[in-house]
Amino acid sequence: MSETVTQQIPREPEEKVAGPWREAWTGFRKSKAALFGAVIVLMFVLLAFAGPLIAPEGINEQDMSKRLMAPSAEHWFGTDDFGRDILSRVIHGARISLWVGFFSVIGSVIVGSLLGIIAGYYGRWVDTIISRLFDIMLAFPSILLAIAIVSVLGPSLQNALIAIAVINVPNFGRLIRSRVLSIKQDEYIMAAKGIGMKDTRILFSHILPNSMAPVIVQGTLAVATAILEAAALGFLGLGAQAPAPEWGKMLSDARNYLRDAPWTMIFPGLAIMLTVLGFNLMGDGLRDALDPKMKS
Amino acid sequence: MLQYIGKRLLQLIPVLLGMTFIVFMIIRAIPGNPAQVILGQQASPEAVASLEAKLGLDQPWYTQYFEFLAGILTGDLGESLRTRAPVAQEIWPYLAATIELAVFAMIIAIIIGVNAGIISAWFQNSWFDYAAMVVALIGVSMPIFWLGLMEQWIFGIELNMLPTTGREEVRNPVNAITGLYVIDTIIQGRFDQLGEVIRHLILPGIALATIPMAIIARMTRSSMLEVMRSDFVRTARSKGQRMSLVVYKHALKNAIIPVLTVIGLQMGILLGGAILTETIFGWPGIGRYIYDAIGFRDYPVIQSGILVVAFFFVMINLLVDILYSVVDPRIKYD
Amino acid sequence: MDSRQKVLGVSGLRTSFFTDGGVVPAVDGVDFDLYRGEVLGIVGESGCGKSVTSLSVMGLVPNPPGKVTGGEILYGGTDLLKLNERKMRKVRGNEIAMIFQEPMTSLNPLFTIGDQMVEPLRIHRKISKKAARGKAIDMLRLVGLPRAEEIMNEYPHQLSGGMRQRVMIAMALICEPKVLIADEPTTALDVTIQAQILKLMKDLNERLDTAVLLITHDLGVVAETCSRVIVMYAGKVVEEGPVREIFRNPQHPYTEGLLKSVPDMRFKQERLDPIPGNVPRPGSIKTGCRFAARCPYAFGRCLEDDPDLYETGDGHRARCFLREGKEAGAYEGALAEG
Amino acid sequence: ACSSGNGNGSEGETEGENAGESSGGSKTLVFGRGGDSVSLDPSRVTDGESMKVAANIFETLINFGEQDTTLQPGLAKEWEASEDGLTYTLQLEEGVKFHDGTDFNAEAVVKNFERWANGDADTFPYYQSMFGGFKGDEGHVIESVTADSDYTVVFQLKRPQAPFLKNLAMTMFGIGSPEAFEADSDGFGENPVGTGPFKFVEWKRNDSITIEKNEEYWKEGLPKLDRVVFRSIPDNGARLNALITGDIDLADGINPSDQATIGDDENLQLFERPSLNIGYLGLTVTREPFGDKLVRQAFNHAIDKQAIIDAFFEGAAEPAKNPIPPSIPAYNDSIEGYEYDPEKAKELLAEAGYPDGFEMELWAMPVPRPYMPDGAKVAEVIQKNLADIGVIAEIVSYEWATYLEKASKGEADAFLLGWTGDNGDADNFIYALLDGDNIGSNNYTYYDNAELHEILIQAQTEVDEDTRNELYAKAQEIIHDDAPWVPLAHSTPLLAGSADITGFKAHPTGSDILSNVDFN
Amino acid sequence: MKEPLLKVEGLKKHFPVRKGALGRVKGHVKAVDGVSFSVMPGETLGIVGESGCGKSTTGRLLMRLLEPTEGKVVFDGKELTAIGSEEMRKTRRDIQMVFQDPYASLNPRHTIGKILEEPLLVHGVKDPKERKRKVREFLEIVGLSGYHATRYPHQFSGGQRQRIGIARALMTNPKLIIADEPVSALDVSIQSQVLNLMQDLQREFGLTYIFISHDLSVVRHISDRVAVMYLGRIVEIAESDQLYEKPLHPYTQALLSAVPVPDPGFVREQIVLEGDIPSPADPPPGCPFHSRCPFRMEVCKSKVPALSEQETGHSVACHLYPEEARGNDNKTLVTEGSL
Ligand SMILES: Nc1ncnc2c1ncn2[C@@H]1O[C@H](COP(=O)(O)OP(=O)(O)OP(=O)(O)O)[C@@H](O)[C@H]1O
Ligand SMILES: Nc1ncnc2c1ncn2[C@@H]1O[C@H](COP(=O)(O)OP(=O)(O)OP(=O)(O)O)[C@@H](O)[C@H]1O
Ligand SMILES: [Mg+2]
Ligand SMILES: [Mg+2]
Ligand code: NI
Repeated sequence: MSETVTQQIPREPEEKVAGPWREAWTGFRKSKAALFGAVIVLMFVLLAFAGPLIAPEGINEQDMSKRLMAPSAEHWFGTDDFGRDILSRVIHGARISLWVGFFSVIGSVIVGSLLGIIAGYYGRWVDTIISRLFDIMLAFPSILLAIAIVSVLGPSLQNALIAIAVINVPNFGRLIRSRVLSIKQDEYIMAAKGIGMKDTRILFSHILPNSMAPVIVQGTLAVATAILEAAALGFLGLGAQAPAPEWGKMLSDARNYLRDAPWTMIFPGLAIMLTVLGFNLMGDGLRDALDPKMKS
Repeated sequence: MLQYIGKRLLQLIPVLLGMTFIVFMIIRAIPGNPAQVILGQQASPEAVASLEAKLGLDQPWYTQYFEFLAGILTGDLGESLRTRAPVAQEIWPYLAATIELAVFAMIIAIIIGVNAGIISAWFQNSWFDYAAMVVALIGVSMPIFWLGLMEQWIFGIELNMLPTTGREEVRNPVNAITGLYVIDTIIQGRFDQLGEVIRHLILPGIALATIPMAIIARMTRSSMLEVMRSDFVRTARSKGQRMSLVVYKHALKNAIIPVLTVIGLQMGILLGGAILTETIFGWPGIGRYIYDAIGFRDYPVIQSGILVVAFFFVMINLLVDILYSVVDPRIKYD
Repeated sequence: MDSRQKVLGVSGLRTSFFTDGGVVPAVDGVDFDLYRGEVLGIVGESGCGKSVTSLSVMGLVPNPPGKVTGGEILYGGTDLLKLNERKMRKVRGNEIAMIFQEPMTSLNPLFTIGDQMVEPLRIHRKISKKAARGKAIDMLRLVGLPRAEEIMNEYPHQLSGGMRQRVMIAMALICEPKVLIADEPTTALDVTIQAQILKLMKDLNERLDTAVLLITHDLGVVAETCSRVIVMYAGKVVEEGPVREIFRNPQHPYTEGLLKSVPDMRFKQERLDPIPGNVPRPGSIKTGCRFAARCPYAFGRCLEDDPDLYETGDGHRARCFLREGKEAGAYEGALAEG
Repeated sequence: ACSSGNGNGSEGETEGENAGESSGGSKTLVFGRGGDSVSLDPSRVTDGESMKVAANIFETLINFGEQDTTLQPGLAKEWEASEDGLTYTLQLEEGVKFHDGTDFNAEAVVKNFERWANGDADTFPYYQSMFGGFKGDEGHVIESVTADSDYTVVFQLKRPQAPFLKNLAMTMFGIGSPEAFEADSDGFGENPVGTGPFKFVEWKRNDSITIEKNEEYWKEGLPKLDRVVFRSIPDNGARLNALITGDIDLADGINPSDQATIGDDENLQLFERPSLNIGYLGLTVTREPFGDKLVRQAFNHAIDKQAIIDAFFEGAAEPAKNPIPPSIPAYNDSIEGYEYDPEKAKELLAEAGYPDGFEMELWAMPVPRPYMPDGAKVAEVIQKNLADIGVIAEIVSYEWATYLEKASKGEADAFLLGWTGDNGDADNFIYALLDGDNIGSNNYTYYDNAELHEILIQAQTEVDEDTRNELYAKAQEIIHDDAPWVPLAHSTPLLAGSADITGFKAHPTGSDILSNVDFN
Repeated sequence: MKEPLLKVEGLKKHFPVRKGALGRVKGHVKAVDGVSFSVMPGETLGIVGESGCGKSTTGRLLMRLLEPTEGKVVFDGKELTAIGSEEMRKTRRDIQMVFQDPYASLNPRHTIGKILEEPLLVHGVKDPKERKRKVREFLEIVGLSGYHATRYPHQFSGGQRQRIGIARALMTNPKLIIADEPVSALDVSIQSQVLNLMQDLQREFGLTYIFISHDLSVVRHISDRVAVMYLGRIVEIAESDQLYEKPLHPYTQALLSAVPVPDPGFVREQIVLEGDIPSPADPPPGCPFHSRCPFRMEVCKSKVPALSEQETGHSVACHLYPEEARGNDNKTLVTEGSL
């Protein structure tokens, strides 16, 4: 047999290098639901940025002659009790909700990760103290805690954001802590120690990057929750203040007109739901793409 | 087991202590003088000062804190600054109202959520699965106060089918014994009233049930999917067991464990987090009670209220842990 | 050879997984017969389709994403693939029973051993609970478990791996099935425990006259336990024959390579003789012989055509063009040439 | 339901009817309101919701008129004041019994006043503010209360107090059974015993309070109802809804915007509560630039009161020009209110040195109050008005308790607030809200005018009605000119009830006595 | 005589078992319970034993990835158990480890290049070009190509990953490689490739191996000397030919007889042990093997046999064999409860 094929290692065609992130993106792209979520989120982000350009009318143009008009060709979503165009306000509201959502989560992630890393990495009494603190915070009914915090700081959007960030800290802290604890056991950490790597370096080059996936997933889902919480605080009058077109506040204003002008309630509510849905879909998709093990 | 429970209860102490401390500090940081609030907008400064002294609010904070702690140890939650009634006595009806609502909501959530999750997992990728999961996703994305308003609008106003406020038909009031009206009416054989009580529970119950239901359904589904892939399910099937039995006997028992955790957590959240629902549906519950107390700076009520809610929260989680060991023989507590 | 009674006849079995990444033909035309009372081994490396073959026989291929797409599985004259779920249930556990690789996870952790033991009886036999329990206890004794009665009330986590695997075997045999499929029953166990279990299986096979389909990747296990062997590679049977034949006189280059690459404990080799390259993912090779890329004897045709299973001796067949129309003797010639 | 006997109503009504019948066809009125009572011992609390219930359990020595604050006989048939205004002699009704069966007499009245006079500021806060203090205090007005005979009570004052009789008419000074409060003074608020038309039955906290007919009531044929249930439904929308669905029969706190809905519904009727309040925008004179009268006047010109009333009181209010409502006799109607005139306002601002306006905080109440149904909305309109004259206002809100505390410390630039009169006396408005004595208390603007102070003090002891009115007319002029407030509106709080309610009269003080109410 | 490269004396690792709320220690898992051996430069010491007997723990103790409870490890004249952690870290360049699970031991988020560069970076190779060059070189040495450096671990098969793991161990030019079941997770046909590679590298770089495995065939193939562990102790240690041909310890005998041989004609006396391996948290007193031993004697139940040299280089810990320290004890076999 002269045409014998001998190969040491089969030469594979030089394929495109797909890193884990790229891989995740491919996985993400495959999920229709996740893409749909991303489209919704993107749409609201666009609305938030382009709001002033596309919103048919100014958000604070009071026109008492046009109060509580039903949806019509001129005012697609109708008008509110100041005669303001609800569509415009809903569009502008996107900015507020996304702002609160993003920044409160970023705040919780930063503080939570820091505490979580310290607890998970150093262990012992530091861990005990931090973990207890998390337990304590989690045992609070979170909305009550948020209300109390806003009461201390005074009701405003910014303070609502802080309150929401605070109540979500233990969630991230715990997540990171458990990730750190579990990654610490992974063999590649052993391997890194085995080659003589320093602890801090292991922390930053191995443990942290590998904890990021669940944090991103959790973070996306937390944006959804944060938007809901901000709306709830707004609804209770503890969030954004008039005349800001915050969706929760718009809903609380609409309560008085439930009977005569239900549109004042329907559209802001739908906006909240859609945004939150978008983030949830996206988070689910990210979870499946980044971290299929994390299902809870 | 008893020892384990005892130990868990001991562990609770630092958590609850930490909570009391945090609550104590936070509410005292809230600007606004309770004495002023109690006496109202039109009260004189002397009256305010005298009330402050009487309530001990002029004492340093640590004295107040330790008095509060000492009170708790003797089962004394203090007196409401506003109503002057002992909190321990005042709090129960509120708590009962919330418990009744939360339990009702949780029952709805569990029945629908668990079954939807099971069927979705069983017939993965079927239309039912898709539909159920879309509904569940919308469920977790729904602002419940909006849902509550929509319910009121549709069922209360447009269809006028169900009562939108309160717990009972006030013209035919329930004679409260336990404070849980469903039980009270049954004990007293007042089934006409029971019907009314349940009618009142429906709308707020649904509003409150939505999120846990959705979460439970999603959790059950993913947990079931995982279990269905497990070896022992394959073993059960290889014995020739019927699929329905495999699902409801072998798989469910295993899949339910993480769901229990979620149920416990959600139950805790319902107990403390029902403020919005309670506000919208005029439900005289504990969330509203504490929220109002924050408005009135009614320190003892806020402190004790949150403490009680947290206590329930932790107890429910303890109960869940105990349930684990009932379900799962591998878990031994010693 | 047909004088022996055939209990299971598999021919042209194809099972594929329809995944996001495309269709994976995990089992791609598998044929074999299982005769009464014999122990037939299936060997092959990880991912070659051994488990999927056995699951296909049981009708337990996870669906979605898996699906049996062709072939037939004859059991007592009926094609199992054509049975509906209800009828198939009557076969499972009753006529054909199965034990799995992982004794740790194959038992339901939340039910007692007793509950799980009596289940097949309660499903397939009209028998009282008490009688079923009695039978289960007998069965546990048969597989050599001490304290059978106590074990009935214990939970799986209270038993060691070896004991659990014994329970699995007892459970599989409780309805006296004609066929027992054992999918790597000892892989997860330590050698000393493996020896116990293999001995038990051999004993039972002789005593109960159950045909056993033993799946393993360990050639040693095959050599010690089976009477006939099937060698699988990338979803296909590449060689089939009596144990001695296959070990002494392998007809397929893969079998040959496999035998050469395993170290033998009895003596020290200077160097092993590995098969180069990697085990292909199923479906990754579309044309030609699946083994061609790693085969030292491969020639042009191997890369284009798919060889059949060629008879090379009494009950010995190999899927290699070198065996096409030739008797065993030709092989030596090829070797010499290569 | 319990309401009517005219059976075959619509589906929705049948519900209520069944419920009503099962409790024996008695006439139950369900009164929906925004909050729960704090205590049913009216002398101990200050909130309107407590008074609302207490007014039906307790009676006062002197009553207000049905819908005004004129003085009418109550438990006292007649009264007489001495020339010097220091002695009041009251003749009591005879044969009146408390709900616990004990007799009402002069002795009981004395015991009630002794209980209060021996209290302290936090147990009986109103006693202190109405009668100047407690026994032994320098400011205490009452020298003694004595029983001259079984049914004659004599009040001896230390100095004349013009609104003394009006004070006696306040619900807070309803006479309770001495037997009951002597037995358990603290528990009295949970188990009130009075002489009123209704007896206390049950209190489900934050939910409902039930009172039932006092069969022994001394006024013949009253009350007409068998039972009244006060239900708290915090949300205005939900309350209206409950009214429409028949869950409740009477609701207060009706949003002005729902007037039309109620008007259109033939099953409902609307009630107006005569106004005894003022809603205003306070300008803290200690904070720049509000120290400048011109700026304050500019604000008065800048704000479009009528638009606010049209939009957020739905017309159920009248624009205010004085700090007291017109129903008070001392009201000075000759004052010209500031016109809505942004141009004029701008001129004044320019004159004050702010041609380009300035930036400020505008505080809005977080909660609806009777004098202003929706502070935040009103603030939004004002914000817009101010923007028109170049003033950039940021709306700020705090939680109610914080709001009051911060405002009373003078931390607000401009703040929305209001006042509901307790006894219908001008003093209860002008002195309480705008006198320098009350800075740090209810004078949130820190406005202090010596001349005004003189006048107000003089009016407090002046017994002659006309002289007093003149003094207050002058006071209103001074206030008008100094403009520490932008008086916005005297609102007419709205109530609604089912159409078959008769005999309901909403009282300006908010304490509605339900003895005449009936269903037809 | 040559000095041993590694000398281990009385090494112990007891993991505390914590229970309850306060984490009180309720006992110890005696994972490694007094292990002594030495390794000569250039040789391969195989460690075999069943699951849970403490093989991996021993491996980790040697590198001080775990702190030993007791005992001494002397490497190249340096007492590792006595030096500070910073010095230990530096010493690690001389001792490297190859892990069992080729999937878990590579950080999934790093490219192969990065994974291989890391040891260089840690041990002070500052020049990136130099590092890249070395990575390429070692990739080729282990039979991969330079272009693989830009890929991620999940894009490789198990065998390839194990090659990467080996390359990583080689990067720092170590003297000793501890290989913890390096081929157990691999397919048979791949396993032989890796074994060959390891042998080639040993020759090329003059490496010393400690090769941990539960597969007796593999150990025999690659080792010069073999230690058999049971429940945290070494029960027998000898030259590999000696051990396989003439095992002394009853456990070794049973173990060897239990290994299936891929030769259908091969017949031998099988010793099938009864019962299961006891838990290291609750080991039997005396000789750890006595509960399953077909030859157990009274003394086995109470006295732990010490490892004693029977022939040159062949030591065994069993009361069946004379021990220098042992006096004139009764030597009769008690066959109570044999098979
Ligand atoms: N659920 C599944 N989804 C997708 N592919 C699957 C699934 N199960 C098996 N496969 C594929 O089928 C092929 C054959 O798998 P199978 O389990 O039969 O291998 P095996 O021979 O039993 O290997 P092992 O020795 O590892 O058990 C594998 O390559 C795998 O990729
Ligand atoms: N970190 C730890 N904490 C507690 N016990 C441990 C720990 N690591 C190992 N053990 C225990 O020590 C014993 C020995 O473990 P080790 O991993 O060394 O065994 P091994 O011989 O490598 O087994 P395998 O063949 O399964 O890898 C086991 O019983 C194990 O449960
Ligand atoms: Mg398999
Ligand atoms: Mg190991
Ligand atoms: Ni003065």
